[in-house]
Order: sequence, then C-alpha cells, then structure tokens
Amino acid sequence: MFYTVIEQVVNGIVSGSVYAIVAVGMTMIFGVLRAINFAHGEYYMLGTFGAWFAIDYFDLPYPVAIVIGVVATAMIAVVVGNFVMQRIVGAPAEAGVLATLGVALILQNTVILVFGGSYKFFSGGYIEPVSIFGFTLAEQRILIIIVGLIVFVGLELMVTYSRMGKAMRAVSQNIECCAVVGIDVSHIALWTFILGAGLAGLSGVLTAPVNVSVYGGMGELITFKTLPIIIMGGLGNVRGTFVAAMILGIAESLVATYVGLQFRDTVGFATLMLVLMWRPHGLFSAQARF
Amino acid sequence: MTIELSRRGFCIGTALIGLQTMSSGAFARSEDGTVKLGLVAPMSGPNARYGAFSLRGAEMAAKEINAGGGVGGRKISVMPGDSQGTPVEGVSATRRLIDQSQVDYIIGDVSSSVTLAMQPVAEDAGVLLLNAASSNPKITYKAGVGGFKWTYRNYPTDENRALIVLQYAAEKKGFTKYAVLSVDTDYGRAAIEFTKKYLPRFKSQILTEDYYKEGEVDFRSVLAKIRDSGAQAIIMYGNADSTPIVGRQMIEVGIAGKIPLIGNAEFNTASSIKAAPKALEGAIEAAAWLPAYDSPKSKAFVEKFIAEYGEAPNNHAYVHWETVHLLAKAIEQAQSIDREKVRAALSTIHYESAVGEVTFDDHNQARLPMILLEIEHGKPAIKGAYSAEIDYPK
Amino acid sequence: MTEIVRDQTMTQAESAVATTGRDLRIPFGLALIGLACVAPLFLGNYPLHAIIIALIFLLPAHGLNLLLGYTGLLSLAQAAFFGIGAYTSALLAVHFGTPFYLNFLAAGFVTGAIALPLGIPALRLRSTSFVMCTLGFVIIGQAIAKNWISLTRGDMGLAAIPKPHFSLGPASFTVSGTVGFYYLVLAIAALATLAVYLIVRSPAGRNMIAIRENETLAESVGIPTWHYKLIVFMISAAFAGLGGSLYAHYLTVVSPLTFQMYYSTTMLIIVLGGGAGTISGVIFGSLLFVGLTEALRVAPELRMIAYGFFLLALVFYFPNGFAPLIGRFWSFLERRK
Amino acid sequence: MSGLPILDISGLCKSYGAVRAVDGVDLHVNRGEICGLIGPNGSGKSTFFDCVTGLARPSAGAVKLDGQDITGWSLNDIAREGRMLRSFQKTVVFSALDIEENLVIAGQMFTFPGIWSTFGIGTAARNRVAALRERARELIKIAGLWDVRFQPAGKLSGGQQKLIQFASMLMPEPKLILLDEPMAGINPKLIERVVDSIRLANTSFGVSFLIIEHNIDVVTSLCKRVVVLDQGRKLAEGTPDEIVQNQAVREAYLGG
Repeated sequence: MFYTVIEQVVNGIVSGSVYAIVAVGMTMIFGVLRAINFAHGEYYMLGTFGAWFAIDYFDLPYPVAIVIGVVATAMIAVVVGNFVMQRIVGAPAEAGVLATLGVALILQNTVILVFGGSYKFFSGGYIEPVSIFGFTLAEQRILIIIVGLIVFVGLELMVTYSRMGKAMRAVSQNIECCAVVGIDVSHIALWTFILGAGLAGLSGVLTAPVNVSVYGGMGELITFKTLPIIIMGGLGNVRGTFVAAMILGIAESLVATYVGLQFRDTVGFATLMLVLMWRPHGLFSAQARF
Repeated sequence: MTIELSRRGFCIGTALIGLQTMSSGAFARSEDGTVKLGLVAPMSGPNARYGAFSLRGAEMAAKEINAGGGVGGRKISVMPGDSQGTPVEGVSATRRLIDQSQVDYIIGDVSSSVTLAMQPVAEDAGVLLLNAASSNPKITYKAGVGGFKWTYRNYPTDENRALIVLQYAAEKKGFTKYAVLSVDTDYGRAAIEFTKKYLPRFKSQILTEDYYKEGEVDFRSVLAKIRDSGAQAIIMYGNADSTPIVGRQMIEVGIAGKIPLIGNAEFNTASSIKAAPKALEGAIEAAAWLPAYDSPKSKAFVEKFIAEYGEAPNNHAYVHWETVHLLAKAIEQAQSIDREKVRAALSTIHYESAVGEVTFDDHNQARLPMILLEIEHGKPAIKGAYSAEIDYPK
Repeated sequence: MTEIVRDQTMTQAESAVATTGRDLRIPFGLALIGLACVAPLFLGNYPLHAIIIALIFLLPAHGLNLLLGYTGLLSLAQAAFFGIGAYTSALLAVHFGTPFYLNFLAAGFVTGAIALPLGIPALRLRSTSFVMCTLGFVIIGQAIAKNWISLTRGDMGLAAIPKPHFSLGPASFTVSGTVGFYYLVLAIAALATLAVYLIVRSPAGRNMIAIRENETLAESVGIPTWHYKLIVFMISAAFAGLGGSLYAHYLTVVSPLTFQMYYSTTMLIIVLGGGAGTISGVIFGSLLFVGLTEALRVAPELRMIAYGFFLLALVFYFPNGFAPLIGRFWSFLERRK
Repeated sequence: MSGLPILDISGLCKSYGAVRAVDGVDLHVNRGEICGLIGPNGSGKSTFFDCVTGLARPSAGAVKLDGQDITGWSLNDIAREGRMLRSFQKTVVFSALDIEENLVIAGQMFTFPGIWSTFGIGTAARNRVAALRERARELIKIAGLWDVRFQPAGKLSGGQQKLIQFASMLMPEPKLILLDEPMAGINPKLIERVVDSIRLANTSFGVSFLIIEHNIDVVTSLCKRVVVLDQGRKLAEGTPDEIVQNQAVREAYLGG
C-alpha cells in the first residue's frame, strides 16, 4: 500500500517534470508578452514530430533526433514569433488569446494534413526499465526528471545572472520603463518566445519514448494541462509554476490510481477552478515574477 | 436615375444569381449506370488509420470487380465519407452521402457508437446500411426482425468474442481472476458487459475495472494497480494504437510476461509485437480475421494487398474488401440495383468468404466464425475458429 | 462601430436630408426573407442541410455576440452550454419521451439556470482568468458527459433522439425531412434574431454597450454592471442551449464531443468574423463560416487552418470583421440620389 | 433639513496593507456650495474620492449623503440614487458612442425602476427614452456641442470630452457632483468654458460641488472654501486666501 503510494508519487513527479518544462516556457512568455499562449502545446507536438520524422525517415539515433526536434521547433517559433507574437506585445489580453488560438489551429492542422491524423509509433529513446530503491522506471523517465531539474536551475541562473535574463525580468516587471531605458522589448519578446517554444519542443521529444504514440492532436491536451498550471503558479512566476506542475503531476497520478483513469485529465481544470474561486490570483503571487 | 436603376438591377441580379448557383447544387440521381457505394469510416481524427485501411480494402475490391466487367455491367464507385470516429460527424457524413452523393448503399462505420447512430438515418432514407467492422451486439439486436430492416452486418459480435476469449482463458490457461483495461466506447464497454455475463459460468471474477479514453498515453498508474491486485490476466478490448503503449508500460511496471493481455486490440500485428515483445508474449486474441489466416482466398488477398499498397492489410482492410464483394454478389443475384431487391437477395445469400460461408440470420446478422490466436515466441499461433449462435433478447 | 450608433445616425440624417430617392433596405430585406422562405423549392437537400447547420449555430453565436460584441466579455464557454442544451434535450426525449417544444424550452431554461452558479464566481475574474475559467467549463462539461455514464452513456453518446413532433388537438405532424426541419429552424432562428434585436435596442442593450466601452464609467452613471454581466451571461448561455437542443434533434445523436473547443472557436469566428456587436454580421458570419464550409465539404483540417489564418487576420488587420463591409452595403442600399 | 450639509464625512480611513492612504479625514460640503480639495501628488485625494463614491471600500469612518449613511455602498448603488455623481481624471466618455448616446446612457438608470425594466420594449420604455433624448439634446445645446453631436465621443478633443462628461452628470439632476481634476489635460481656452458650466450648474440647477483641482486660479475663482490634504490627513481648511497664506500648506507643497 505504502509502496504503491510512493510509486505513484514518483510517477507524478515524472509527469510533473514534463508539465514543468512546458509550463515554464509558457509562463515566461506570459511574463514578457502578457499573453496566454494557447498554441504552446503545439510546440510540444512539433518537437515530438521533428524527432519522430528524423528517426522514422532518416534512421537517426535518438540524441540527434532530440536536437533536430528542438531546432525544428525553434525555427517554427522564429517564424511565428516574428509574424505573430511580436505584434501582440502591448495589445489587449483578448487579442493575445485569439491570435494564439489561431496559431494553434494552423500548426495542429497543418501537421495533421501533412502527416495524417493517425497515431505514429515513436521507436527511439531509452525504454529499458531500471530499478532504483525498489522502483522500476524506464531510463527515459529518469532522464526527464534530470532534465527538468537542469531546466529549472538553468532558468534561475539565467534570469539572475545573464544579460538576456535580466532584460526578460525587467520587461516582465514594467514594459514602459524598459522602453525608456533602451531595452528592445520586441527583441526580448521574440527571444523569450523562442526559448519557451524550444523548451516545449524539448519536453515533447523527451516524453515521446514513454508515450510511444505521436499524433497531430497531442498538443491540445498538453495546452489544456499547462493552462491551469501557469495560472495556479501565478502567471509569470517560474518557481510557482514548477511547484504547481509537480502538484498537478502527483495529483493526477493519485487520482488515476485511486479514483479512476478516466478522471485524470480533468484534475487540472477542476483544481484550477476551485483555486480561482478561493484565490482569484492563483496560489502564488504573480508579483514575484521570475 | 441611373444610380437607382443600377441598384434595383443589382438586387434582382443578386437574387437571380443566388437562385441559379444554389439550384445547381440539387442534381438528380445519376443514371449513368454506376453503382454508388458510400463508405463511412474515420478518415481523419485519431482513428484515421482504420479509415485508411477500410477505404483501401473497399477500393481494392471495387477495382477487382470493375476489372472483371463490374456487376451486371455496372461499375462500382466507392464514395468515402469521413465520420472522424464520432457519432455526430458519422451522422453528418451519412446524410451527406445519401442527400448529396445519392448513394445506393452504405458500408460503415468501424466504431460501434457511430454505427448505432447511423442506423436510424439509413432506415429513414431507405438506404441499405451494410456494416463490416462494428462488433457491438446491439446493432443487430435492433436490426431485421428487431426493427431496422435496412441494417445488415457482416462481422462477428462482441458477445461471441467475449465468450470465446473467456472460455479459452479459463479452460486452457486456468485463469479465474481478471483485471479490465478497455477503451471507453460502445465497443470496449459492451465487450466487458458480455464478459461479465459469462463470468459465473467459468467461476471467474473481475478484480479491477478501468476504461481509458482514445489517445491515452499514461497507463502506469493503472498497470501498477493491476500488478498489486493479483489479477492473472488483463482483459483488454481496445484500439490498436494503445497496444504498443500498454505493452511498453507493462514492461516498465514489471508485469510483462507475468500477466498476459487477453481480448482484442490487434495484439497479433507485427508492429504491436515489435513494440513490446515481452509484454505481448502469451497474449490471447479473438479476431474476425488476421493476415496469418490459412486459406487460399485469404493468402491471395494479403499478397495482392501488399503488392498494391506496400503494407500488410489489417482486419479492417480485409472485412471491407470482403463486404464489397459480398454486396456485389447480392446485386448480381438480385439482377438489379433496386434496393429492395438487393436487400432481399442479401437475406438469402450464401457467400463463400475467406473464413467460411456467410449467411444472414433473421436479425440480419452474418453467421461468422471468430478466430482465436495466441502469441507464441513472438508470432501469432492460430488456436482454432469458433462460432456460436446468438441468443437475441426477447 | 455599433449598430445602435449607426441606426441613430441614420434616423437623424433622415429628418435632416430631404428624401428624394427610395430607401431600398426594406425591399432588399423583404426579398431576402422571401428567398429564405422559398429556398427549398430550388435548393437540393444538401445545401439545405448546410443552411440548417448554419442557422443552428446562429443561436449560440447570437448569445456570444450579446456577451462579447455588446458587453465585451470574451467567453469560450459557449460550447459547454451548447453541449448542456443538447444533452438536456436528448435526455428528456430519450428517457421521458417529452415533445420537442418542451425539450427545446427546457434546454434553454436549464442552460440559463446552470449559467447562474457558474457565472457568479467566473464573472468576478478579470480578463485572462475569466477566459480560462470559461474554457474550464467546456473541459469539465466534456469530462462529466464522458464519465457520468449512468446518465449520459459516456463516450457512447445518446442516439435515436426522436424527430420533432407537434400535435395541436387532433392535428399532429412530425418534422422528419430536411425541408420540414429547415422551416422549423428558420422560424426559430428568425425569432431568436428578433429577440436579440429587441434586447440590444432596449435601454438594457445600451447599458451593455456602456459596460463594454468602459466598465468603471458605466458604474459611475449608476449601471449595476455586475448584474448586467450575469444576466447577459445567462441569456447567452440560454441561446447556446437552445442551439444545442436543435442540434441534438436534428442530428438525432449527442456525444461528449459536443463539448469541444472547436465549437467555441467556430462561434468566436462567426461573431468576430461577421462583426462583433452587429446582428447582420453574425447572421452573415454563420452562413459564411459554417454554411459555406459545410456546403463545400471542406476537409476538417483545411477548414481549421483557414479558421486559424482568419483569426490572425481578424486580430491584426480587420478587427471589425465583415461589419464595415456590410455597413457600407446597407448604406449603399439606403443612399439617395 | 436645509441646515444639514449635503455631504458629511467623518473619520474616513483607507489602508492598503500597512500604508494608510487616507487617515481619519473629516469633511463636509454644504448645500449649494462649491468646495475645493487640494493637496500635493500622493496626498490621498483620489483615494479619498474613491472611498466616498464607493469605488473603494473605506477601512473606517462614515459617509453621510443628505443625512443618509451610505458608507460601504458600491459605486453604482450610490450613482443610481442620482444624488451624488463623480467624474474621473482620465477616462471620461464612452468613446465609441456619439454624444447623445453618452448622455442617454448617463440618464437611463435613474428613469428605469430596476434592471428588468430596462429590457422593456413597450411604449412606456420608449417614452422614457424619448424623454431622456429630449433632455440630452437640451444639455448638448447648453454645452455648445450641437454641431458635433453625431461624432463618436472618443474622436473629440479633451476639452469637449470633459464637457460631455459634465453634461452627462447633469442628466439625472444630482444634488452633488464630485469632480476629479476637471481641468487636467484640456486646452487653456476651454478652461473658461468649463468653469462657466460649473458655475451655471451651481447657480441655476442648485448643484453642490466638491472639486479636486491643481490649477489654483480655478480653485480661487470657483470655491468659497478649500480643504487641503497631505499624506492622508487634513492639513488645513479655509477660504482660498487663507489657504494660500497658510505656512503648513506651503511647506507641504514645497516639500512634496
């Protein structure tokens, strides 16, 4: 019994890490662009498809496929960033919602049109199980947890010490002031977006081996899971997002075990709505950005 | 004055153009002599693979028939309609085929939920609905003497399947404790319902019961629960796409090779076995057909399909191929494309299929055998073909 | 610009300018109505089917227009209420065999009533959080439809919903064919349009526009913005529910996929594309974006890609959709020598 | 009854966490009076206004309007009574609507009994709106905006927008109007017109005023009595001359 609970918590941490890598990108994009990115899950899907394409069509090894997946996502993000995301800086929240919803429709359905809507089999990755402290986990899952930690620490260091990171933080705190002191807001917005989309792509590539199937509609599910996370985490708050992602991952895992698999995908939004009714600004302050 | 005239002219003109363009949409039933056959299947969406296989099978059959001079001199043309695997879109596609394309016959759908929704539509229009791939028993409970006289089914039902699987598992393997992990559709739910009906006969019980949504990717929690429950086998009635995922995650939670999968979810295809050989070893499946089935007609079909499409056919390709041929034979016997006559011909047909002779009972349900197989050493081994007469609820 | 402003301007202008030419708006409008009434005479079943679907979507779109176009609240919950309406109707029809008109009214009433407890917490949230919360309604609605199996039959959906049947004393008839349903839907859509027209032309409509323009200022002139938002949220939900009921009775099936983002997106496109805050724009939008795509049998993926590009164009290039174009057309008809 | 002040505020406090934006202010406005409220930036004038008019909830203290306790009422509750109205510094009009619509909206809630009646479509509702429109046109004429009455209000100049707002507030015939910097951001030539309008409203319609204003000339010419706020407290009160002479006030302004 106890063993099962611990095992489910570990499972939850794995999915929490996946959500976290996607959600931090989304929350940083919100911090800088003030827009909820409804297309964020689509970059996760694009990363997966990039890697699947590399493996299935060119027989490339998985590590190379990771790079290809992330680079492909980032390249698409450059295009979207230039044509869409830069323009919604300073626009009303509704404009951001509608524009990113449009981007999501375009990306998702283009992929379905090109590759077909059916499930593809992802054959790369490190799927052999290993035993740690009596739990068996696929190696890939351990990799996901490690990458999740690296991303978290890396982002913390970046926003604290690097020039770009500091600028991102500045933009997220006060956009008008940045323009005055000579920070190129639109440039920062573009790079934040590319970073966020790239992270989502990375998360997709890392998850593909354990999820096995790859399909065009997979991004939407991820978007719907990350939306509650970033709102509960306090929009724009990276640390809060990490905690919220872990909480959701663990909660989902426990619900799937003790309530029923069929209720798992509702946990996020149900929790979100309860939280919003109790604290309209999320669990963590949105003020403590980055 | 000129302005006003032109404006008035504009109004009338618009109305006329509107009339003209719109009326061209309503064309009369074609009299060019082709037999129009609508195929409703999931062409897009998560089950698009089934739709693609179904369409290939049907088109291959149409090609063969047309190459041989057609049916009574008429060519068959297959008109696909996309159900996206959902009842609502399925009904929409059916209406579109009936109203717009004016088809004479419809084959479809793969998913039981969709077929159940299509039945009243076909009945209202008086168009023959010949199902080739849905296994929910209710479809033919309600057909023939059960009500819908235009619905026929050339596919074995879940009731049959559930009984055969359970019987084999209990008698040959000695299992009595099961865990359920099925897809949350009419198909998955009904199969479990009928499994439960026969559980007492084999003194067996179900320990855990979970249903997953199409597109589910994380089964670890459930599989861990099953591992700890003490079940001897997992009853899975699902879609082919979930099988590799479940297999891999069974390896992860350490139940692969210990708790076999039984039921139906394309355990026997090469791609499923390749994805998780250890988990699928010992899997028991009851299928309407499989590529390894040993009959000359079946072998010839597989060879021809591979030559045509460069890929081995699945169950859906076969059943649609066979069903188009069956329909062609009925039309030939009726010596007419008159729907009423074709329907009558179908009721009395004796058709030699790749798995045996097909006849229809008074519920318009084809009497068909189910093939039972077990995965042994990474290859499906056929354990026999079983058929059973259905007890229709009175 | 809003219709109210334009209309007022026109009435003013009318008194000011000596009219010499004829105003063709009314003849044109009558011609359109006449055309709609005789459409089945020259339209095939399939184009009629496309128009029926468009008119069914017109109802939730009218509701969304009241909410977004007039009151300025961006909501994604229309699909949730559409689904609730469809299920309410379907469940009543399948379980109790109640007649169509009862199911139809019940669908509107139930969705409106459900919108009250949902709206009270949701409307307290600001922009982004409100949008998320309304999206949550759709997702949770779908989950309930999927998992409350004893009531909804889950993913299997409810099938064989009876066709609308009316009986007046000894006379009774069933609306079964496409043509019959076309007239039924046309009548309902016309009534709904009239209702929306009356609402937006009433003093309350003016107050809604005030809330959209500036909520604090609206408060300061005594408009109880909170109550109005709640009432409009409920009305818009009721419209969506009525649409859902028609959808269920027309297609004779409902499934949990009635609750999906795709429908909310479609309704957004209708309203924003046709022109938020105008009635004629929404009618035009539903005929164009739903009717035409259905009639042309555009593949779902292509349709959604087109929707996506259209959304971007709406945000960046023509925020008023087709409204200015329609406006110009009306004044073209009205123009004097 | 007429001896009572129209607005009587006692001990009003508003804190945001540890910060006391308004700290125990007493203030009253007599009937028919134009009272000025001045103070350096950040002295709490606007917060004070918000608390009095219901946009913010006071932490302590009482607000009495015409002898009735209205403490804690919401903005629209107070406004719907039609006795006390307020303006805003920045946003002043419904910019997409024309002037007449702006005025009709401003008057609507006072002529319709309850929310549901506003959905009315009968003759009664139409007559009410027609009456409102009549009054709106009169006020538009008085405000000298007749020529631009069909233009969207947002397209007009800042001064014209202030006039529209002022006219809007006269729609329900209020007893007291609170103006938040009515002269901010308008053309100096128009200042005179706005001042005249305020005076006209005061003398011919009997409206009392409480005005926040930075332009000391305007305050001196309009107000008989001026109250000075500094750091959330009342610093001084008196005639404009007394205030200008007051040492504490000078220090506050120079220091602030």
